[in-house]
Amino acid sequence: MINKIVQTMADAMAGIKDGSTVLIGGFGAVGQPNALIDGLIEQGATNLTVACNNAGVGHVGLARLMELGRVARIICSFPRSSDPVVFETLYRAGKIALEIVPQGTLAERMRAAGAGVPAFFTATGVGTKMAVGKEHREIDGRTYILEKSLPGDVALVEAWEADRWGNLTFKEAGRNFNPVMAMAGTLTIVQTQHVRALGEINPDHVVTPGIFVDRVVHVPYGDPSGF
Amino acid sequence: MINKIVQTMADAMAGIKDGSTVLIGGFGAVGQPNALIDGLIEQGATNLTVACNNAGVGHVGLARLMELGRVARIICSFPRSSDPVVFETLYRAGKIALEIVPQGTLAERMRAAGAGVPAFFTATGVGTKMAVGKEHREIDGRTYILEKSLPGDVALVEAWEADRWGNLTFKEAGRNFNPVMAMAGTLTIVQTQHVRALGEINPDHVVTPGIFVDRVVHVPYGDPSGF
Amino acid sequence: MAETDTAALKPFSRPQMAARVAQDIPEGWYVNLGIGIPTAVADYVPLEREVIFHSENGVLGMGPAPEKDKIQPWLINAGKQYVTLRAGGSFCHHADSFAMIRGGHLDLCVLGAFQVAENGDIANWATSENDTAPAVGGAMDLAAGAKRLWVLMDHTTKDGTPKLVHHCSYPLTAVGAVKRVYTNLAVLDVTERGFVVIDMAPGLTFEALQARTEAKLHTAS
Amino acid sequence: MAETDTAALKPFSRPQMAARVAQDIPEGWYVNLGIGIPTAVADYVPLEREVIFHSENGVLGMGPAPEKDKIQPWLINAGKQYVTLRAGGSFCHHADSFAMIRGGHLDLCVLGAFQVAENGDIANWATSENDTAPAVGGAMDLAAGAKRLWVLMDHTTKDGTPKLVHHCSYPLTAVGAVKRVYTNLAVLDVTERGFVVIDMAPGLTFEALQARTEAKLHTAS
Repeated sequence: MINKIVQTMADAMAGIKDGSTVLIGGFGAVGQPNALIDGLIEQGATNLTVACNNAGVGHVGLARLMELGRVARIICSFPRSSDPVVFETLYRAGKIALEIVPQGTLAERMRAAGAGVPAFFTATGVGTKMAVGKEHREIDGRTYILEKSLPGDVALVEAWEADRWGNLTFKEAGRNFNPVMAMAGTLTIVQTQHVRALGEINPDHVVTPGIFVDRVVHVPYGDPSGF
Repeated sequence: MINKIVQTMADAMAGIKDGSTVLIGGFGAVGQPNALIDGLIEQGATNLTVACNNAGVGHVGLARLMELGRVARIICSFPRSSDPVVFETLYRAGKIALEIVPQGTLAERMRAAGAGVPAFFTATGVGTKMAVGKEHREIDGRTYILEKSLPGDVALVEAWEADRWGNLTFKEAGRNFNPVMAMAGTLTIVQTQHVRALGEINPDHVVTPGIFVDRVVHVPYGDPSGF
Repeated sequence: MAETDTAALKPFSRPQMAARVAQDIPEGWYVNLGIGIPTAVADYVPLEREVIFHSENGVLGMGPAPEKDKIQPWLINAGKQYVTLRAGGSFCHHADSFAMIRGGHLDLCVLGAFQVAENGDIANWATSENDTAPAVGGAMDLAAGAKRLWVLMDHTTKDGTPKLVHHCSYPLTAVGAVKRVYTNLAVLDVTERGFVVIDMAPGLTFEALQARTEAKLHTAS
Repeated sequence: MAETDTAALKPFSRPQMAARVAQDIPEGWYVNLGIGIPTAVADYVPLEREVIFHSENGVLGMGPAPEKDKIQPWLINAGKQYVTLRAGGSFCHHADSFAMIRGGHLDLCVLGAFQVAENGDIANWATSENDTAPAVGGAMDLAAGAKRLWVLMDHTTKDGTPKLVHHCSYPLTAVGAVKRVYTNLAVLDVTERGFVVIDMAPGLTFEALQARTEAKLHTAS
């Protein structure tokens, strides 16, 4: 019997190596896998590259992971937040590397990684500093730049529902980067609000099929709060 | 009030021009927009390029459109079918051009068109005749070829449910190419089994949002039969 | 800068600016409103004129902000404000949401900006090449991807420096993308000739507007 | 071709070949079975050993063929046969379905073939460069994209021509992709050395197998 549901956070985090690229879902506090981030803090892997939309708030979660010196590099579209003190301090001190990526390019680079596309052309960023050093090409009269895929060694994802095969649904705007990162991660770890029996999720309504999911841990924390 | 639902097939087909590229959904008989294909036959546009998975069965639908001399070129992955007589006769007589595309490359080229990606690298077809004349590139130790997007002037799509904003769901394996073509078509025309009131389709269950849909016509024909 | 006519000048207020943009959006358009002033545009589109608002984080068909006791904690926009979803709205993931943007499916995007150049270049994400950690978000995708880009901003900075310029001095968001600019002083189309004035605040003369604008202005005729 | 040992030779039957492949698929694998003989492999994987079968047309988690009175007319596989969906199965669109294939998410694909070369090249979609309208379907995506490609085919053509060759003479489906071949005479791994025999049909000697094979065969030791 396939059972991707693990009982402890330690089991969920087992095997994450130093130097890993970790994709972290969520947009603001919505759909953000906070329990998994805390699990990663506990697990101990360091020298990480983190890809996510923001660069952490306050001194908890991703900000805490950075504050502990465990993140060597962050790839994100919007390093500012309501309280970006940890990131900004580290960044100004030269203790963390930053790669700014337009939000759509970030999503598409991860989708490409999940779909076997190693590189693609896009119009986003043409003529801007994002295009510096990138291959340019005119196609059918418009100029594009080449962007590479962004695969993750690990993806941390929050879902609304999950079953033991790893099928997932998401709640409203909690979907955001989560399904894309699930595709792009070699080891995709999910925290879910609800565990469903196999077959209980309508096959037409599955958003992330279990093929993209490796481990599921049940974290029924309720509603997100604060950004 | 936005109302994409049109009352007649003539309204659904209005404005399709000679020389158009037409994307036609379906896989076998499942999810195939037969009524729209008949509407296109009636509408009269000619010198068409058609992209779909197969090249028609018997003497109806797409095969009929070809038999009438209206299709100059077909882009597909599997020109064979249970009864491909029309295509094969035209093809041997040099009266129709054929571009064979691996099925996944076909899907990805249309998804790329819908997503603003004019070209992308893929491993599919490397070392085969599909790669002849295409740009090759080694990326991270593997060789890939460059494929261009495949946009449609028109997409013909079959849905299970639709509302007046053009939101769509699909039934089981009837989904197939339909959502991808809906994204890739400049003018996306949908035949739907069921018309739903706005808001009746759960927003978490919408598969193709109305932004990709221009016209909807109600064709409650029941279940597909025959391949 | 010429200040001779300021006694009579009545700049458009923020609500007037937002309302003016709203008035120009026809029913049926798919529209993304940038963070900041542009977000207010939605308040001036009556619900019965169905305009479908998109947010980068996978929300299509946003409605007005919820009353405080009706907040849905899983329903926010790209500005991380609570929003509502209209009947007919839907959710999708980030790659699909940006496929809408980058694939040219949005009829309109309205952004704020630091500078707009007469060729349509826009600078709206960083005010210095040396900004240590500028935040671009979805601005570059929106500016390059939407069918139309309109900018909603003050005509000058607070100290009077023009924001409609010959060439942007700030880092660009996109090149040649802006089609129209709504400021507190005027509405201008970006054309092959450059900025064409199509409306001005009450009490403002063309010459006075030009005095507040670095780029050369043109009349519509 | 050496026929000295044919009296004792008992080639594997089709069901035996399919069962042998099935036996080698562990629980939890995501598997695509090609049209034709490979499709039968699913019949030999017991339902309680959960193997998740994928079909190109957006079906993940296929179960056995339905009884005639329980056909679901919207539920077919890539071979356009009616199938069932297991609890835990799901549907997706073609681009997502091929993302599973091309993104390396399938543990295994089993295809039929015309020829397999000792370097793992596979030819399975056209028997001539002059084939007027060859049908490739998803074969190239599957061969290039799955983590493992196994081939299930007869060892020779009906007239005895070897199908395990030095170099494929037919148009290629993919280069260096095949990891294992199951034939009616043997099971062979494709290694850096070439074909390594890991099992043979009863009554067959290594020499007799080599006589039916163009490529050089190796023993496992």
